Amino acid sequence: MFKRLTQLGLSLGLAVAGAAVAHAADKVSIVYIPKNTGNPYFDSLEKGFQDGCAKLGCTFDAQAPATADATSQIPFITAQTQRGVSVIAISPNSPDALNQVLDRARERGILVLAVNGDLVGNLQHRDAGILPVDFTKTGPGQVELLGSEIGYKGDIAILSATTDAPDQNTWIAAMKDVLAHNPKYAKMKLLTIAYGDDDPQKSTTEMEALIQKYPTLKGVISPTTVGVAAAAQVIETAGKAKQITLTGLGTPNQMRPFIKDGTVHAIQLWSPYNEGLLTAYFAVGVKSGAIKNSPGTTFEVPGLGTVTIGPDHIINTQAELTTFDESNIDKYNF
Amino acid sequence: MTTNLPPSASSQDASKPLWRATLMRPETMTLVLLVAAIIVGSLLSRFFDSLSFILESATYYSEFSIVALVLTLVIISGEIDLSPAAMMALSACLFGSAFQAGVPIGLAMVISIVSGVVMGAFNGFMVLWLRLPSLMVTIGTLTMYRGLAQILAGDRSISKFPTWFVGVDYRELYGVPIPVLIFIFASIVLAVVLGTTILGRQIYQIGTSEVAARYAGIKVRRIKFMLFVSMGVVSAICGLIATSRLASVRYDLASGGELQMVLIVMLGGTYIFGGRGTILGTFIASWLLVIIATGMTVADIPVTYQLTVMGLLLIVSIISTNLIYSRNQA
Amino acid sequence: MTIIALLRRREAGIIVMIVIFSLFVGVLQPRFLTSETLRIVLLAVPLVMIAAMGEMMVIVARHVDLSIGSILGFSSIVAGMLWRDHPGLPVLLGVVAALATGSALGLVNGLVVTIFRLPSIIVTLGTLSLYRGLLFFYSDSRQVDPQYIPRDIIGMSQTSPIFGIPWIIIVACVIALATYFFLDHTRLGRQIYAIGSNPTAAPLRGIRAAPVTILVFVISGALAGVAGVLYASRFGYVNPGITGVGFEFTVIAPIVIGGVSINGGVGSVGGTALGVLLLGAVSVALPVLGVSGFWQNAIYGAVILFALVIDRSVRQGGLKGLLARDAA
Amino acid sequence: MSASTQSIGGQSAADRAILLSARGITKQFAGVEVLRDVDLDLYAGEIHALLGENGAGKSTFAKIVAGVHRPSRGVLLLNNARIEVLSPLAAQKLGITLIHQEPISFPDLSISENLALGRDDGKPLGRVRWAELKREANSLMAQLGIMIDVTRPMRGLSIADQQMVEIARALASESKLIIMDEPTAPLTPKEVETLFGISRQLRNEGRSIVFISHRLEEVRALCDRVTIFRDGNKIATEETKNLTDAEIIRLMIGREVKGYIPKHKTTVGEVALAVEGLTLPGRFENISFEIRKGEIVGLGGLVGAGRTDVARAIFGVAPAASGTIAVNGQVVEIREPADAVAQGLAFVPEDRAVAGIFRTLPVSQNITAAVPEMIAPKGFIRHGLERTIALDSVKKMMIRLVSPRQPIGELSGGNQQKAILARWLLTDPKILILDEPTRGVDIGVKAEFYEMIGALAASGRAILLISSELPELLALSDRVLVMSEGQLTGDFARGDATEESVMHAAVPRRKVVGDAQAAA
Repeated sequence: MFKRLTQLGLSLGLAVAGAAVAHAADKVSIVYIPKNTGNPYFDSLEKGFQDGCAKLGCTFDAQAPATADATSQIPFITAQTQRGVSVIAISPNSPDALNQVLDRARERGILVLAVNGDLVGNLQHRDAGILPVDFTKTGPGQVELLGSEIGYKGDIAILSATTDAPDQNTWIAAMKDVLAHNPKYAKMKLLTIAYGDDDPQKSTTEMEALIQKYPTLKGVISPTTVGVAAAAQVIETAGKAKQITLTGLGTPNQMRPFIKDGTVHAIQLWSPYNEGLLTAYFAVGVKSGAIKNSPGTTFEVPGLGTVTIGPDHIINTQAELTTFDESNIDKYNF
Repeated sequence: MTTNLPPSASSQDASKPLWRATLMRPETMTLVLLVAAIIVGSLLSRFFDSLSFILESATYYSEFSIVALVLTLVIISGEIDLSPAAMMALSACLFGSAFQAGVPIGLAMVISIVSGVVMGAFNGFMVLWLRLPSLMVTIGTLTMYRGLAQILAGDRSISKFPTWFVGVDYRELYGVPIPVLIFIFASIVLAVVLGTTILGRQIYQIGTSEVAARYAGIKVRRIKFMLFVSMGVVSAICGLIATSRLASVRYDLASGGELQMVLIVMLGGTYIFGGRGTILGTFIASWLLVIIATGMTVADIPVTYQLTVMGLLLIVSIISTNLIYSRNQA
Repeated sequence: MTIIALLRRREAGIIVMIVIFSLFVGVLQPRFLTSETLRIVLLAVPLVMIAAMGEMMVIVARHVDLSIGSILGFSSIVAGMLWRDHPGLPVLLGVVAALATGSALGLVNGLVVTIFRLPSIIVTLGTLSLYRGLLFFYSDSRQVDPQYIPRDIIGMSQTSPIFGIPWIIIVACVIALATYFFLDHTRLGRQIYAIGSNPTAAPLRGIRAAPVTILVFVISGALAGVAGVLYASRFGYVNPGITGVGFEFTVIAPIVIGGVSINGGVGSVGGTALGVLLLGAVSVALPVLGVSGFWQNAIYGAVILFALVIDRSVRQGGLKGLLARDAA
Repeated sequence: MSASTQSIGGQSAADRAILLSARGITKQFAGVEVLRDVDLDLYAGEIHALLGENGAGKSTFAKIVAGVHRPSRGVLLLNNARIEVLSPLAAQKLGITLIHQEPISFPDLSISENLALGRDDGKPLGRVRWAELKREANSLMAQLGIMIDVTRPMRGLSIADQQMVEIARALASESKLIIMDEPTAPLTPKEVETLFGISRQLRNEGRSIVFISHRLEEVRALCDRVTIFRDGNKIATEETKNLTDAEIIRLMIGREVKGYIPKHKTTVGEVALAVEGLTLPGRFENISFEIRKGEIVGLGGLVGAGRTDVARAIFGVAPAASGTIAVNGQVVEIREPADAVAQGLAFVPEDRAVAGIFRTLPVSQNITAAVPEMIAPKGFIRHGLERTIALDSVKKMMIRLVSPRQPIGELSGGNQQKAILARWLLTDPKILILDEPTRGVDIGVKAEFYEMIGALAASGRAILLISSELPELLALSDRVLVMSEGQLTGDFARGDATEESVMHAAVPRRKVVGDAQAAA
């Protein structure tokens, strides 16, 4: 009895999904699920999606959970699967917890894309990963920026997000590597890595502790938007801008006051807007059959030029990090 | 001054027609809400009317719903336990860490359930032997258990469990996912316990007047202790279900779940001051929550509305339950 | 039982604990015992201190307000959005708006609790979620970026009117002193204690419990609103999903350790303030010691439980009485 | 009787200024009239006793005057001006103070603050002047002859001390009318004498005192006039000296006393319950006694003497720290009531509303609460069986109700008490402890209880009867034990127990008994 009802429901759901797919030729529907709501970074990313879809004629919607815990995205994926959208783009909160629910979406013919962060260790559960830059270059890029500001000499520390964040760990590993092996950075000494959990309060106390514990501290890299903002605030409050140089990954809007008042000289990031834009182009292309989702394929995105699908279906929006300083920061609004 | 009514004054009350007595029950209100939610849900989104979808969505809430069933008994007995979500996290993290450390998975499961017993017993000890209010105790232990899970597992997520363990929510029997089946089964068992056994009867009596229950020779402390331990065990089991469903575990498992569990119980018409409430109410309320949450999600209603609706529902349900019961008592 | 006698004077006990703890940390990490640490601790506590003053009144009146984290978030967003969307208006208007928002939300708590005679812990658990939801709704889930927070507000954490003490510390001290005066030296303040000590008898002494209880919730909300402004000052931006989340435990833990009884009627401003300082020192010391921040939650939980047990044993006349059989 | 009493009491009614008049005061609770058309005049400068049985309406009347309750009908006149007493605070402002039967205390606040609370009508943000409070409190306590640190919290004070604080509060209030609802119950004779002295002094200052008490000798010693209530009606107001005790009692209960308690025949068997050296520090010390099968042992004493504590210790509610309890010659360990029930004990508690009934649950559940195995032979409750058992008890005990499904809270006190007794009879107890079994029970039903208690003893059960009503205690008991300040101070055989001998044993020994007699 139940089974028959279930089948009935299933066929109904499929019929609806089928209808949606049938329309896909002229109207692809994309839904984006960011880590959590209220995060300005993702607001900017969504903007890229919207503009892309405006040009391409796809429909776009973003659905964010309230909190960034591991399970909070699951009901959203299921619901969108049920709605029969054609593309689910997601910035995963957990690299492990989503496998099954994403597989189920893919079984229904939905294109699943990891955006901004990948399902590290579970790459087979998504169709492609759209990452802003080549993450192997992020770490060295940050070290170079800080080095150039402190004359490649002095004690430095890293203020990261969580110990378990895969991207952070990739970057930090690359930083350690380049600090150890590149003679250019031989006089820069990494003292410690602190974790602020992407929580303003905790990042603040961790940063204060760094300053206090290491009087010789000359530079701090904080490759996380929450961390770098908190660290800048601490430096400003403590009046230590002359002694300690801060850099990291931060959004222009978040960092603008600090860069303008000289607390921070430069930060880096990529364009989240471009991530959204690229994902929209890629998704519509794959759905319409114009782009073959296999490594080595190239395609054009207006404004971004030619993009190549890399190994493991990873696509980068840009080659290098963008550096924001006093000269250019007012050109960006995200 | 005592305000006892002579028998004659209350005769209308006792002879109130059955339909009115039934209508005035909080559970009826919950059922009406459920029907309304289904109708509204269907109107809001054409994607809503699929049973398999609803059942699949129900698995996401089944762990909280199962715990809410036991929590119903705890609240009827006049206590409360706000720590089950944290107990789920700590026991699941223990399970994950043990498994990762090479402990056979069966033994790891036993460890997690034993940890549930220990945590529940600790709550019970603090409340029953040290005579501290359960609300404050479990607010303390909810923070502490969650913190211990964090210390134990850090912020990494533990995964790579064997395939047979993973994905309990995708195993079905008669088209119904296993966690939902467990929930239905647990509802029936607990409804029988609460409604037809002496234990159930005594839980109501304790909740109505703990002192009178003790004077009547009911082993109040033993029953309450058992309830607290059951909370621990059931939380541990639900922690395992969640781990299986997510194929991984992290310290933030089920975070904020205490609010949802209390919400389910309150929504089901259980009286916050104890002595009244039914498993049926909690059962209906569980489905109501599933329908509301999935209905809103599938209709693309932003999460901000969902938080608002949940909070509002909690407050409205305690107010109305309270009004219904205080009117009946007048 | 000299220990018990000492603990009776909870303030003395906490001072001893602060000294012992500081010395302990100082031995492990000599750099901890500097004026710089003092500055960091003092900068870290005003937020908690101010909210704790309101929450303490609520607890003295035998209630609890779990929604202050959401109220703090809401107030700071309201202020932040005012600053962002109407840059021409005076900065002070944002502060007033935060106060008004906090008071209004506190008023709702108070009204629901008193009119329907419901346990405040459940009601505020509901409004904790409700207010957070409304806050997302009101802010359109957008954070207020640092560039929109007025410099005067940011400056409160940095500039000082006197002796190099930053404004936020002065604000916290003034509020603590005002609370002390209010609770200990006005009739209304004493009525709060009376209500918490014996709620049923209060009306027989002509104390109108309902309005006083509502007032207490309003004060708690208003102070959470002030804390919201200080949040913007200290962290430089406000985010609907982050600001104030989990703040209730950060506030309740030092209150209970400060000797405020959750059974109502007992508690002092001094004890609460010292409790805030102690836990503030702990939270600053953990990263200095290199202890993972993961310990913080467990420590807070243990502190709440420990304070409950101490409170009970003091009432029972020593630890011996603690396990004595129920005489109910 | 002192001279001053006579001189003031001796004036004729016409000369006296009337302080307060009640006209047609009626009060209903949930549709039941508990006070009916009461007219009463209080003179300025008199001490006026209100007498009546429990539930006669005297406390309700007092509470209406003091603004705790509002009358359903009727008016109050103060100095011939109509007043509306809307709240206790309003009463205070009109100069009316009520000292409650159970002292009101804010345990966490200091004595001085308890004295001050509610007496000021200043602004809410007005300052509390601590030094002034302390000075005032010290002088008040000195007036009452009590040496105590007024800055200590109320928590931990004895009931008597709390009562004295209440009295001090009334003194300080400058009230024209002070109503004392059974103020002497917890007090020692010496404290009673202090209170009386102060009361007379207040009267001489022209203030009025309403004195509610059950103790006729106190009324006689102190009061100028008495008003007697019965069943919510005012029966009579008379000068005290014009009434004999017998007349007062007749007016209170509406018929002659003699013969209303049935004679009880005793056939005493073996020892059923033996208590040896039972001690709970601070409550009672070294209590030893035994009860035989078929015997009713009465336990008398003043309120707070430790009688209930002993009963609760025997039943395991709050077990004793040391000493033994033997049932049928076997020493047993009773750690909680469940153990006591297993040993064949039963306990009808004094505080029925809290410790007896499950107010919102059906009568049937209340009756079967102690016998789960009887209604659920295989673990599952058989509702038919439960109903049969409950109805059987209802019939046997003549419990008046509409349906066994009715919540027990809807029954009258007497019927509730019958249901509690029925609950225990289902367990077939060998030993029954009855703590004030007839409190709050109508006179007519009381007689039924007396018969039942007699019958229970006759069927070979051992009964420990705690009662504050001396006639009841004396008439029912085969033996009367008396407690005072936690000690057993008297053990009288049926013939030797008289009101005088029992009261003599009940009055604390350390105090000079002569004081109390001299006062009377």
